[in-house]
Amino acid sequence: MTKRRHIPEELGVGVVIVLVAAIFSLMSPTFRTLDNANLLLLNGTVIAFLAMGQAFVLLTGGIDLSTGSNIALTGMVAALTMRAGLPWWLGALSALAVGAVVGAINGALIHYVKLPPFIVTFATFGVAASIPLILTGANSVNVADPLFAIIGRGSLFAVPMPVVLVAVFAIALTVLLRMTPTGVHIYAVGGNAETSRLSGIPIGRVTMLVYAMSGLCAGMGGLITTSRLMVGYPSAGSGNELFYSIAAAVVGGVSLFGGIGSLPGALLGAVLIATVSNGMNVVGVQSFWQPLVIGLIILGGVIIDTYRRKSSLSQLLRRAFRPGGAAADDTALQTPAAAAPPLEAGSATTH
Amino acid sequence: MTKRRHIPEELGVGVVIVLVAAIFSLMSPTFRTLDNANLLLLNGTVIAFLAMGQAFVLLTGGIDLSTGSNIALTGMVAALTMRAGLPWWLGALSALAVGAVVGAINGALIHYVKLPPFIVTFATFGVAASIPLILTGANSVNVADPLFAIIGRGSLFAVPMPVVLVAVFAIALTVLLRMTPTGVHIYAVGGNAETSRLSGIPIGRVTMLVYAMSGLCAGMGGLITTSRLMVGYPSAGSGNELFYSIAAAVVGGVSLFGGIGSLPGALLGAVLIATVSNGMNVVGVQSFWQPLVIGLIILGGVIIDTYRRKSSLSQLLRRAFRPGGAAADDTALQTPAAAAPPLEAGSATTH
Amino acid sequence: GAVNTGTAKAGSAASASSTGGIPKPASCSDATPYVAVALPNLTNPYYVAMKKGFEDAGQANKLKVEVQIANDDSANQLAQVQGMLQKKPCALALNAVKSEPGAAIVKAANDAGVPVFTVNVGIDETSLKSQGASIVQYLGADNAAGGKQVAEQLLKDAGADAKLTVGLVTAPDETPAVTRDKGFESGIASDANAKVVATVDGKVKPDVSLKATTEMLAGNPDINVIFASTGPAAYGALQALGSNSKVKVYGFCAADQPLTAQYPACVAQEPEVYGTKVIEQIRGWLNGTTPQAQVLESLKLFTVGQTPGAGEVG
Amino acid sequence: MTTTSTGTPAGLSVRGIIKRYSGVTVLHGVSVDVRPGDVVGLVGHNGAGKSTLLRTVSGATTPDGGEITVDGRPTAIDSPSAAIAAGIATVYQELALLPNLTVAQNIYLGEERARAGILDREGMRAGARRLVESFGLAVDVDRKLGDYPVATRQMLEIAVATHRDAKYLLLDEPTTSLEGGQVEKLLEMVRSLAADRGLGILFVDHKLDELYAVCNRVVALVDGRVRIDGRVDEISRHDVVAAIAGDEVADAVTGSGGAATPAHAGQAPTSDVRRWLPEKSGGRRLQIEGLQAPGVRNVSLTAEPGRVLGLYGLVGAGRTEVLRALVGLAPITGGTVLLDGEPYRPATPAAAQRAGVVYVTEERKSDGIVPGLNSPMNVVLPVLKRYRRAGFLDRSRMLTDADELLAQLRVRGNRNGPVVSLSGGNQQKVLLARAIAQRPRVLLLDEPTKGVDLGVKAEIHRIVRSLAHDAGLTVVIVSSEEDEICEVADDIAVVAHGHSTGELVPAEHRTPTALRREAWAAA
Ligand SMILES: Nc1ncnc2c1ncn2[C@@H]1O[C@H](COP(=O)(O)OP(=O)(O)OP(=O)(O)O)[C@@H](O)[C@H]1O
Ligand SMILES: Nc1ncnc2c1ncn2[C@@H]1O[C@H](COP(=O)(O)OP(=O)(O)OP(=O)(O)O)[C@@H](O)[C@H]1O
Ligand SMILES: [Mg+2]
Ligand SMILES: [Mg+2]
Repeated sequence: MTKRRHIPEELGVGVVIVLVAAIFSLMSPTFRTLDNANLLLLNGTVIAFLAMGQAFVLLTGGIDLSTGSNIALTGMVAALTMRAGLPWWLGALSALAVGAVVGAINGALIHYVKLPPFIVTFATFGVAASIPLILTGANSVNVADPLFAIIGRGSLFAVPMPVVLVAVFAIALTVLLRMTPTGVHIYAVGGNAETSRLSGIPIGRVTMLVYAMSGLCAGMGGLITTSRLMVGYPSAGSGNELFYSIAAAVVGGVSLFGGIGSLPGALLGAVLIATVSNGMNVVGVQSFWQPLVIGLIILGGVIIDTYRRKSSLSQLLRRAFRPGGAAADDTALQTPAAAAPPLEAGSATTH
Repeated sequence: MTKRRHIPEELGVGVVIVLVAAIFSLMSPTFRTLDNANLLLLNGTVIAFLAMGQAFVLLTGGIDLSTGSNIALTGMVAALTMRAGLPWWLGALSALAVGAVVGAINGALIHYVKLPPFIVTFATFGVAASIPLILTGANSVNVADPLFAIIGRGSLFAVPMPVVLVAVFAIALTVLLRMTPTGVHIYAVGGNAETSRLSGIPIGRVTMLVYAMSGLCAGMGGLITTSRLMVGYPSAGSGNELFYSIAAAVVGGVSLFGGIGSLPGALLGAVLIATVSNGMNVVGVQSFWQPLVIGLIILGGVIIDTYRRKSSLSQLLRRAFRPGGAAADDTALQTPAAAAPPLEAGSATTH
Repeated sequence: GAVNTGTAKAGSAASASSTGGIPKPASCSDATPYVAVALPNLTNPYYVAMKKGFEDAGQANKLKVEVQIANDDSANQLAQVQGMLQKKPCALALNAVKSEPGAAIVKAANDAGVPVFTVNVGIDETSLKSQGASIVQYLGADNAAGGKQVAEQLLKDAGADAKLTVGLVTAPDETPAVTRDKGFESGIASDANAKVVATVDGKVKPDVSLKATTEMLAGNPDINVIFASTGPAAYGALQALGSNSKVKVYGFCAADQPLTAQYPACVAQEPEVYGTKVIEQIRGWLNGTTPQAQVLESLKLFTVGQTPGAGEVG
Repeated sequence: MTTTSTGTPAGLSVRGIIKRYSGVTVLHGVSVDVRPGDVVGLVGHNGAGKSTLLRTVSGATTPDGGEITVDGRPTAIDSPSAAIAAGIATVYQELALLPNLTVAQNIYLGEERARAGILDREGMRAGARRLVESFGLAVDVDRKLGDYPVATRQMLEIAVATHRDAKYLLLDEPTTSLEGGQVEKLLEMVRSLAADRGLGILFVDHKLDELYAVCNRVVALVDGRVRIDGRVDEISRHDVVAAIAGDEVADAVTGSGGAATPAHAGQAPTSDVRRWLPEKSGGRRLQIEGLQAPGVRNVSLTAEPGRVLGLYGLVGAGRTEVLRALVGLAPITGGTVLLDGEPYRPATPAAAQRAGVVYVTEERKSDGIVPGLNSPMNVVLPVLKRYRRAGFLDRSRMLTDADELLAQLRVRGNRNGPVVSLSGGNQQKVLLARAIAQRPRVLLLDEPTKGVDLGVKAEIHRIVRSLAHDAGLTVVIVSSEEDEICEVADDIAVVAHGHSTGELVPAEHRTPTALRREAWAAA
């Protein structure tokens, strides 16, 4: 046990990513080019941002459904601000501010009015989807300031700017989560909100913070989408973004019940999803097959990861060859709820 | 306490429905016609079926994301079966069987392979969405047997057949949930899976059952959709159905954390959503505003309901006028997770 | 009896009188008759323009136009139309979400005795027949011709036997998009050196198209032409190309996008005009003319240097 | 008497606290004073309102009336942080640390040390290590709290509370599930905190021996009212017990003095749970040879029908693990178990249940109660089949039966509300009722009287003995209270470090001190 702890829990998803990437590489030589790696990451950045935000919320035991339509809202805010003649960085800042405010409103309603997160964020999802439509009559708004392109199309040492931004945010937020009291409080609230309250943790502030953070991340998603297309349009983020972001976090080991998981895990989950999407388009998988393939790969990935967590490889093999051994009868014992990943999953998150 | 228990918990949503309906009636004379009432219920039936299935799953602490695309799959199965020359009732039965099997697979993966429900049903969501596309090359399939229309277009004593079907299912499933050992087991598994196991409850079977039930309900949704349109088409159920079904259950007091809620509650939640959708269309709310309006009405409804549960009206008023009174300090104390509705919710479920 | 199987042909609505086989609801004689309009979505600028056409023409033609948006869901569209039928419209203008499921919507309107004018998305003939439903008119772009038109322009630009390696950014589950693809493919069939090597789903959304295009190009570096079968796809595909990319984008026009060397030609529909024309057809019918069963609008070709104007989109 | 500079008496003064839950008054104006250096014992029957009183003082819940004065200043305690800020630290009855965090993180929860916003992890780890060492706990502060057994968590919780810079300490049944040595260490710690550091301590406990050993005042709470409040040297134990449980129990518990005497206490309510058992019940002989399971290395035991086997051992000895393996909750990895001579190796609790082996868990919260269900439903959960008629539940019969059983175990509070709203001791009784309702032949009890009040505890002991002696069941009881083991068990075996030879403790060693020596020797 003590020895196992030094292997980071995120490794499992990492292995799955390598596996999937290897298969795609075999199928297509272009897949394994550096350019494609950059592209893969670039196309994964929006999901990655959302997944980071979602991870914060999930860690406290909540959920944020508003994150997809917040992309449209914030992107539109940026485009409108610039159309009003303000410089690009002010446009970007106001988008981020709006994103964070939407999140903070979510958090406030959830904590102070004691409503289920699902309902609150479902409502803000609707509101955030409507506002851009109402403001522009469903029209797109061209970005006026060409410098705004730096966010989505720029690059730093040949690395696409959105990827750089994800990295910067990932580091900052991981530090926040692992090295500050607030980070501990987030895990504590997700572990047991009542206990946290009794320990004097300001759970209201923590709740507001995580949702605001998720809103901020959605704002980054909105900026990247808008900057890559150089147009703010009201249906941005209305596709699979929301689901994929939650799935990425869960694939990366974040429990939907709170208290367990890590940011690098969620990020790796996002990379897995990006790899699969990219790989399928690069290899040329028929679009009808894509939902099926992505579903199965994610399922397979989680199965591999689950077994890796539960047992060492040798145990796995032994089990596989033991006659009539029920798959996982005894390993399940320690799981508090059938749905939560095994307890140990959390161990990497807290030090 | 003892007296309060005789007021069913579902009343709150009922009151909200009446309120919303009253407002729409004032705004539009067509809204208050009997024909429109029938139409409202008719258009709410698919969400109602999904919400019932979802309620089963949520009660055990799970979630079923596959329910929307299962509509497309089952509807397509029905259409294809009939195209193959089989009579309409065989088409219907095979659709239901496929729906239930998809659910059972979900349940089996969740219980026996110990995967998070979110991931498993996300994967089957993809698979169930792909299969109809692949089978038909994204084409729609006309229903060959005209008698099939009875499911979606028929009526019984002037009540639309789908509404009758919802009523029949609602009664049967409520009986199952309240009056049989299985029903108690479902609540127990959601309340505390470990304890349930210790008490000898076959949690594997319970898990399979609830997902199969959700699949069956999705099958009913698929049949109604297909029969109303008389065509099986691969994008059926890909709209708001999934979200609305979960929202309906949650609005109706079903906790996302399991163990708390009731079927009539989920049904009323579905009726609320149907009322709002229908009302907005009949009154002619601009489509841009619709997500916003539905979000706010649901939010408002849940706020009213939450306060009704927490305190009598007089307490509510007192609290409103008490200077600087923090909304609800200790009422939240006993709730295991911040998101769950207050405790008393449990009492309605157990008698 | 108690059970109605829902299969019976509904008796024509009592209030409807008929002129030339087309039912005419009583509400048509109102001062400003109510016309119900059902559109699939507003995420595509195409329908935003069409909606404007309907609404403005409604004012001009003294018709009370109400537009409802189905959010790309056929079942939802049926529900919306049934809701509007409650208000006894004089006519229904329908741009169905999907071709076959649209037949049930037509059927619902038929049963209520309301005439149906379809626009842009045709209703599948077999579906109509099997449900015993009928429409008054179809008005819309000639999608197949549009695709072919682009192909011809492409061959004109590149030469009749140029080596063309084409990638499609399309929406395989949208009938009009598939029709355009077929038109395009038949157009380039004359060039033996042209072939389609990849097809990706842009979901009629610019961001999805952007991603899908980048990945298609990564997988097929030899692609030199992209055919984008919808406006949003064209926009996303264009953004996916670097400024020094050799790839050229042809297709259906992205809104407000000037045509350049990299984006040499596109064809545009005029959805706003379609909306206006449908209303005018209805007004004409009310005034006594018999509507044609099919009105096919040709597409407008744009080439380098031009910019599609307001309301001219793919 | 100590006074503050303003002349008002220093101390925590609770005046006229009223608390209602959905219209039912739980506390009817309770007043208690805790002065610095005082240890005030708070006793009362299950559901008397002790925990509720503590929760109002700790800010966990807001009272409906009354006021709290801290060192002469009226203090509004409207949240836990307000109480912490006022210098009040609390150990709650239900375990309240977070299993998903490390021990060190738990210790500093809510008052993390940080430098420039960044956690001082090394500092906290060192502090945490010092703290656990001072309590003599062999705990790795970097491991998840969830990895440690209940008793360790209980000790940690106390450690955490004392470590906070508090002036007042509220302890709600801190000694449950601690073994004798640890109890003594804790009591010593309490004494020293009061005497040396001048803390005022409010100490809830059902065990009068412990209270009288450490308190200088005792307050008895009965049905939400203070019945007795005075100095320990002025109030006899008999008075306290009589106030709480009635004179008969008082005579039985305190009359004869020697704990080893199997006093047939609590004659008054002649509850007879035997009628719940099948006609010809009878137990089964349980022979365990070299048992191996997670946390169990080599345990051999024999439990006979008609007898109560007590398992004694130090905390973490692996007793819980033995029981969990026997009931199919943990895999048996080695050794043999015979049930009436037949090999027995349950794969699931359901299989164990079919074999008549039933287990009462030590951890109420995690695998004991189903919080949202009401008490009768919690009881009948494993036996629903019995109430099935044509596929449907005969609810009325089921609920009457369950309610009757609960009444016999004297469960107080609203039985029709969710079981979590019952007091801790009453929840424990619900679990016991569930076990009895299953008509066991072998009954495995893990700390069955944890948090149960002294009146009912005697009653439970009587029931357990009667189940074995009169109904012939095989009963295995794990308890960390030497008194309890000595009183209720016919035979006693010791488990240490996952080992047990199955040798019975000789009769002359059946006293608390001798037992403890025995366990230490084995360890
Ligand atoms: N959240 C709640 N809702 C309703 N009733 C409650 C709630 N919490 C406590 N009660 C009731 O208040 C009464 C007092 O409970 P409390 O927990 O204070 O008792 P206690 O003296 O600590 O008992 P024990 O010795 O068993 O711990 C009980 O009848 C209990 O059922
Ligand atoms: N699932 C497990 N796998 C391996 N070891 C475990 C497991 N659960 C507990 N242990 C270890 O087994 C030992 C026995 O713990 P436990 O506290 O349950 O014993 P106990 O004698 O019942 O003590 P208590 O007085 O708390 O009842 C401890 O060292 C604990 O860390
Ligand atoms: Mg208590
Ligand atoms: Mg133990």
